[in-house]
Amino acid sequence: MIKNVAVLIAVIGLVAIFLPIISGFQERDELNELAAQYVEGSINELRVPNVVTSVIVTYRGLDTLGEVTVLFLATVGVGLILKGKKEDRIKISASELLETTSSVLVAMIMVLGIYIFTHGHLTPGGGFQGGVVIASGFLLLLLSNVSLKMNHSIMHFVESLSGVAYVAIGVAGIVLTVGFLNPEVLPLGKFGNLLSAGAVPVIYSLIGIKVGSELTSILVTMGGEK
Amino acid sequence: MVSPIYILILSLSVGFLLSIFDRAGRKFSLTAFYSVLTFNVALMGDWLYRLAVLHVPTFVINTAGFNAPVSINLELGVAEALVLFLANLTGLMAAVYLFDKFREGKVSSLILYLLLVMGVNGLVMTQDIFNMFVFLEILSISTFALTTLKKNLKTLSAGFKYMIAGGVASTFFLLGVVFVYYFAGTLNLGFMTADQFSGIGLIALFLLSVSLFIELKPFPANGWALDVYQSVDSGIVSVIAVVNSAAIGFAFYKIMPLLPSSFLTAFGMAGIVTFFFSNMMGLKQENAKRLLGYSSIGQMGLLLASLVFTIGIEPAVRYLIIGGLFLNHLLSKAGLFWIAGIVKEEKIRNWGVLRNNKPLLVLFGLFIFALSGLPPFAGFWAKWEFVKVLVDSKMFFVLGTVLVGSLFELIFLFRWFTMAVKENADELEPMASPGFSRIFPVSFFGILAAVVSFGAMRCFYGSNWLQVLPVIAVLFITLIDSLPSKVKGFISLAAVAGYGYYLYPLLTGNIQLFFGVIFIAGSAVNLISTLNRKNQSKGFYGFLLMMIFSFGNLLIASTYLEFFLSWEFMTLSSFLLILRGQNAQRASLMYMIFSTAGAYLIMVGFSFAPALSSTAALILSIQDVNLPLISFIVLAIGFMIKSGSVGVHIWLPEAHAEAESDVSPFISAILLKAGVFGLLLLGIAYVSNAPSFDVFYWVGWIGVITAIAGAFMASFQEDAKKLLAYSSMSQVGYIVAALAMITHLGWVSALYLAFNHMMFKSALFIAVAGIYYRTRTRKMYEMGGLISRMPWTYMTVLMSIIAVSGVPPLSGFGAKWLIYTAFITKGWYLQAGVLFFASGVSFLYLYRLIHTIFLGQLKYEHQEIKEAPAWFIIPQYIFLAGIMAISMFPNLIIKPLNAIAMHYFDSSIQIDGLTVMSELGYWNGNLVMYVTMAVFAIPFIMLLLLKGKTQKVKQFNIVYAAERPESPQTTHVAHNMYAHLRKSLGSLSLPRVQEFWNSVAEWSHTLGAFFRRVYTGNGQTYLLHIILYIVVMYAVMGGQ
Amino acid sequence: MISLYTLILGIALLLIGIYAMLTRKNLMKIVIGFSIADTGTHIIIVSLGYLRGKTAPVIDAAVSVSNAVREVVDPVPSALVLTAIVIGLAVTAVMLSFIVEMYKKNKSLSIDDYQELKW
Amino acid sequence: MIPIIIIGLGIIMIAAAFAAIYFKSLLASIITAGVISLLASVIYLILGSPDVAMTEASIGSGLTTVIFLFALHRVRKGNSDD
Amino acid sequence: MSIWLKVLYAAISVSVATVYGLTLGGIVRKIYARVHGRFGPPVWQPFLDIIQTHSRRVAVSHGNMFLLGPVFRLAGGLGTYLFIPVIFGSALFSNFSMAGDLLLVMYFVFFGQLGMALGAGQGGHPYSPLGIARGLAQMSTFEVPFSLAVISVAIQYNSLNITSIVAAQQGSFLNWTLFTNPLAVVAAMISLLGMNMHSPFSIVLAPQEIPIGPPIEMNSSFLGILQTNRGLFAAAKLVLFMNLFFGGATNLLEMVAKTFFIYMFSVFVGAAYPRFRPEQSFRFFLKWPTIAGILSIIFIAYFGGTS
Repeated sequence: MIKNVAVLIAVIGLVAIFLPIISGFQERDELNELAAQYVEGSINELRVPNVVTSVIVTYRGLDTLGEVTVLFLATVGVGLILKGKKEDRIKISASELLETTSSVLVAMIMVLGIYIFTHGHLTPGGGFQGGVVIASGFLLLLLSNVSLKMNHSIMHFVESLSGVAYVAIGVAGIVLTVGFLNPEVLPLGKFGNLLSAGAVPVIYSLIGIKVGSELTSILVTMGGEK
Repeated sequence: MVSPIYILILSLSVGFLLSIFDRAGRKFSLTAFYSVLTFNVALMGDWLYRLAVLHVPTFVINTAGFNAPVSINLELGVAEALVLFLANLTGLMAAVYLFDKFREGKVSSLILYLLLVMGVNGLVMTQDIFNMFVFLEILSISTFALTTLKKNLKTLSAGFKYMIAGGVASTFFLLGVVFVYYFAGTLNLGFMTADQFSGIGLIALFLLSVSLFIELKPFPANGWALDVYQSVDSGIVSVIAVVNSAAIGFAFYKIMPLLPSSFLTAFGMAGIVTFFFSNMMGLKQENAKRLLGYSSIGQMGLLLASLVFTIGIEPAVRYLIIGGLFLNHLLSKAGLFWIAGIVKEEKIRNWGVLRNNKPLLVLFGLFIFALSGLPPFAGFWAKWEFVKVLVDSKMFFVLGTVLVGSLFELIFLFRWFTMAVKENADELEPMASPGFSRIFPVSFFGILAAVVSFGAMRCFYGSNWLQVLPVIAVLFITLIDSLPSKVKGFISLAAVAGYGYYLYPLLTGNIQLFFGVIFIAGSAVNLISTLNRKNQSKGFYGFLLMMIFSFGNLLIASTYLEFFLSWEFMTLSSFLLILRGQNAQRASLMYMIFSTAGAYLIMVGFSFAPALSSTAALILSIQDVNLPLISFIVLAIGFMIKSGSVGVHIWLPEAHAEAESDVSPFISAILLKAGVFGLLLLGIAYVSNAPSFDVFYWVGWIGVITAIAGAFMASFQEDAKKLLAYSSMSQVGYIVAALAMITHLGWVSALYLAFNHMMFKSALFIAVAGIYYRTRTRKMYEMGGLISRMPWTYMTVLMSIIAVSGVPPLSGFGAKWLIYTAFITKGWYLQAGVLFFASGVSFLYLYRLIHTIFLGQLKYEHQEIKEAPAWFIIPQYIFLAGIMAISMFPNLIIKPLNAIAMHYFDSSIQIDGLTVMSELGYWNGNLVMYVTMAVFAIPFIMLLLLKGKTQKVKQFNIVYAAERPESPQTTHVAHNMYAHLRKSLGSLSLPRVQEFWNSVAEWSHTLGAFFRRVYTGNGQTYLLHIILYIVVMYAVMGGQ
Repeated sequence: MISLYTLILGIALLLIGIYAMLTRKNLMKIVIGFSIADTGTHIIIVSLGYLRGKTAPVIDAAVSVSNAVREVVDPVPSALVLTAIVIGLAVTAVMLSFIVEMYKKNKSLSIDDYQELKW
Repeated sequence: MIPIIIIGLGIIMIAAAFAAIYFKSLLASIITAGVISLLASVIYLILGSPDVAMTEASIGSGLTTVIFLFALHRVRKGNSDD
Repeated sequence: MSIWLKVLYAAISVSVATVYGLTLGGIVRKIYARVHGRFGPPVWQPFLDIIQTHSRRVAVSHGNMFLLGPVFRLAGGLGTYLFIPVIFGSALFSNFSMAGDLLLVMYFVFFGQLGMALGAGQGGHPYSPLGIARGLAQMSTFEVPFSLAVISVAIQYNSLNITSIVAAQQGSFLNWTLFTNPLAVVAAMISLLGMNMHSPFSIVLAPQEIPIGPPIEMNSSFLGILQTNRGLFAAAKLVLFMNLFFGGATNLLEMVAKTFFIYMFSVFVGAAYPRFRPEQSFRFFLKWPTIAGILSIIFIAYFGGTS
């Protein structure tokens, strides 16, 4: 009873905290100075049409590196917490149809994923979204129990190398240009092209690969390791 | 100059690659792992050196080739470098500590650990609040996962609670971040100013700051943290408690400039509240790691409060306070958690097993002392300056809370320490000897704590080597501790002599010289009795020298801080000496608690005092200081605690009685005089600048009541040392009362009595030590008739009790004569009446002492007992010689004392030849002596001439109502000797003070037990606390 | 004023999520509550980045290069939310793995069965 | 028009949120929570954040739900073991 | 004055006082006996007792301290007496009062008591320490009103010098402390009852046929010395009281007259009241006489008294 009252007070209190924000909220009309700088910079300096991508990969690249790290930590952490055992594995009595179609489907999904992250600087979407798509492909494999062995060490290898490559490009930024994670280590190219915007697509692709492998790792660990 | 960004780069690359390395073998992954951690430490050490010593400007790292605020930038200034150096160092050491786990466990734990440390580095350096969020999450997730390094139900459920709390806190932090962005248009701290936030913008700041604050575990929204501390592996906990907290605390520090003062005050108060309640709840805690958890949380609260309340003061002092508290917490808490991991016993009661491993026990003590804010550790300096800041800014409520909280902390820490030193551990499984990887970090931090403290002291205060002599003494004796105790004893004697020789020219004032004789010469003579020690007595001489040197240093201390430093050294060393006694656990703890309470008051008193202009010794320069009234009051109470005044005396009998028998003389005869010295110091200040309120009038009454109360309690003791202890209390009551008169005669009598007391009480305690050495008992009723077996000791006791009682012709009468004359001249008539009563009562206990031990019937088991060893007899007779000398020639002492007192007052006595004359009367000690000798000789000769043949009879040959007594036990009147007096005094004889303090203790424990009930163990309730906490903080801050 | 509505929606979801965390006894439900609260937070963030009548910050047919600054919504909150979503997933995954292990040890999903540590 | 869509979506989402909390069946709760995320991605699209919408749809409603289901499966399986 | 002359005078003074004190003791026993309806011993019985005890051939001793006990006791009596000026203005009876003042005398009283207690303690008889315990406790309590009275007197005459206290009371009998500071005298006189250990405060000695308090083991010469002291000490106390409260004496006759009446006071009280139990007597001293003492101090110190 006391607890219910306390919960009520807590929730009402939270409402009281947020109420002034709602009542004082004004929809903005204009970009603030910083955002405007981003938009201008993305188009003119980095030649990246997708401003969000340029913010993610370049301007706030350190965040993204951190974010990848968080996901990596989650992978490792889940692995540490769950002692994977074979019997825990999810078994779905996959029909033959599913097995065959899934192989085809997976290939298509993979292609889609790769497309998404390579075009991250041009269109909405990018490394994360592409990575998830790839992971969902693996998920399908996992569920359909096709005989395709998901070799864990390869997974780790891909995961590690893509991460290291990401960091390496960042370091190249220090060595070759002015700062860590500067995309100008590669030529900026022409605005709107696939191979443009310096290292942005490369980084986003690496992110895509890394996120994909990490998410797959999590799925595999949660679903039951081989 | 390697950019600190490489810490992130290297950690990440190696982190990503570790699992691949691991395939090649654990050796490789471990090498890489430790290399990176070492690299971090080295890099930060290098940067710290550059920034702090070479004064290179703050290093800014812009990422992505753009300047802030467009891109994220990292900054490395002195503060960052310091925090990160220490955090990385702790990280490395904790990793070393966890070496076995890392070698055997999964590689995942290595990765998590490495990235955790990286997260800390990033969190501290980043200037971007969203980036902060990311690093916070890196930190949190790796920590969550690492809590399961030791996987069982407890760690899992604790980890889950931690995640729930952390998850919600970071959600709020994220909200805060975007709201800040919404209002400020930037995420970079360097580009925000406080005036960008007003109205609802403050809510953004509120969310940002309160969520970080929640992560810092404020009371009561911190149950999750306690569970984690209690259950999770010690190595990881040390990281959580120290490294994580440091990083998050630093993040909070970075956003502090944005916060309006009402927020800051609320946070500071919340910190204080946390500190207070955590420590109060710690009182009731029995589980070692949870206890450390309470302490950690408390320390973080204090650190936060110090961050807030030191805003605007001189930066150097601010860094000293914050840095000192932080360093102290970091080193000692990490060390203690590691030790807790090595000991493995959960209940602090079982920590006696630590005695198997002496070095570890020493380190344990070291950390406990450091954490309690004792010198020379960093916390001491920080606390001193912090108190000063609080006083200067008139935050008395905060001050009081901090001090009471500190006292609580000290109580549970020292209880724990005394348990480790004393508690019986025979039935427990002996502790396994820990491996090198576990011992090394603990030792390293122990040494670091000591070295850094010393360094800090030198740098900041520019110290005189004499001030650290007490510590040097301990170290020196530790080096030669394997020698036999006699050799060490002689070395110590030589050291004291040398110290005295060195000190002598520094004692320019008569008053210093006088106390120098009491402190140094008295100690030297008392030291002789310790030469009787047969066993190796490890540590004993170190602590003893520490204590003696700190006595001496009190005399020459030229600043408040030096005085207080020596005072605390004295407290610590005497505590350790008392603790050596066989059953001294409780006694020493009580001593420490009261002493510390007194020390806090002294600290506060000095903090109120105006700055000193002179560089002379404090005791000489204090007369030019205009102390405020509050200083007088708190200092008086502080010093009276040390001198065992009534009401705060309950430590005294226990400490005297339970200390080793050759330590008790030091405590009674010399240590109590330190309190007197303090009061005298205060008195001198009073003479020249008396405050409006007559403090010393009340001090005088307290002294008088102490005298009578002590005398009564002494009369009812069965334990010889307790009797002497209460007698000391009573005698010091006289001294205090006499001092409090602030008159010439009063001071002469006080000093006279102090000197006299030093001699006769030393002699008595050493005599009792000799008796205890032979009989192995302190219970007086178990003795009797020892006069025939120990005549030399009897003689000492006889002479001493005559000197105590004030019966002419010995020196005691001089004291009585002076004191009553002084009282009557002063006009304190009723006080004088009470003192008369006290001196009457003192006959009761004196007679009891001598009768029950030496007279009456000899016990069977003592029939063959020998005289006490010469080492006990020699100092007794040295003191007796002193007593006889000043009895025969009182001018030997009256004249110098007259001169001392004349420095402050006009003389009120005349010395005409051998006669001392006061306004009221006169006294010729010399003539009295001769007359007494004569009147003694006459009956004696008469008796010898008149009496018939003397027939010595057997023990039981007495006139006993037709019966012949069978055993000495039934015939010796000793037990409860003054039953009738106790009966007639009724309620007056009840131990009310004891009861009062017991109930204080009980109440604080009960309150602690009550408040800790908020920690129900239910993760959901903890979450509710967090939400309610946020709501309440909002209400508090909104209300202001 | 659509962003006001979504802001309110976000706050409502946040509160519902927290309410669930405070009242549901089932560990899984608590995590579900957390994830709802997370979603709410993300909606709040995106709402704050919305500019009246503006479009996505992607230069394509709908947005001219020269006038982009006046035509797009704030890209920063979007970028932040992207990060936040991934982090949210990571936290959820770790929480769930805790639950799995806790269940293994104690065979209960009720949070009331996990309070052996207290005081 | 757009405000009405948003209000409609909002009402559905809030209802779904309550449903997710109060459903007896964990499976239903998890699925409902996934639906909330899916609807949220629609909102993101409306608010001009297609990147976020994609991410929310794939991660929030997709992967998260799958992970929940995996965890639920493990717990269920453990349950049937007794 | 040469020191030897001084010693000679002192010896005379002591002899007179001893004889006087013993005689008083004899008178008291006579009075008690008469009050009880007996004939009682002759007045010179104390002298006989002393001779008798000293003439014992064997002295049973329990040790050196036992032997010294009576010595201490008598030394205490002697010392106390010797530091009191007996007759105002008389060189013969001024004793060694130049060595110290009233405080010295008060503390010298303890000398003998302590020594006696020690000697008796070594006797090994349980009754001795029992008696001593009672005696010391009683002493500590009756000292309270007495010391208050002394303080009051010291304030009144602004001196602790007995001679000057006596000097201040000269002139008229109205100058006596008895009249100028009656409360102090009341307090002191009640203490005197305890000091003399007469009934009702006689539990210390617990006299039956023979005393069975502290001196129980004392025999032969030891007892003889004690008995000698009893006379001397009684005289010393009476002289002190006379000096402090009853204007002192300017000649021997006055001294004898005054001290006799002071003594008779305690004797008659003792004869009239039954014996107190120890705790009763302790409580008694700490009640009324103490209050009287405190009042006298307040009266003198804060209201100036009448002098």
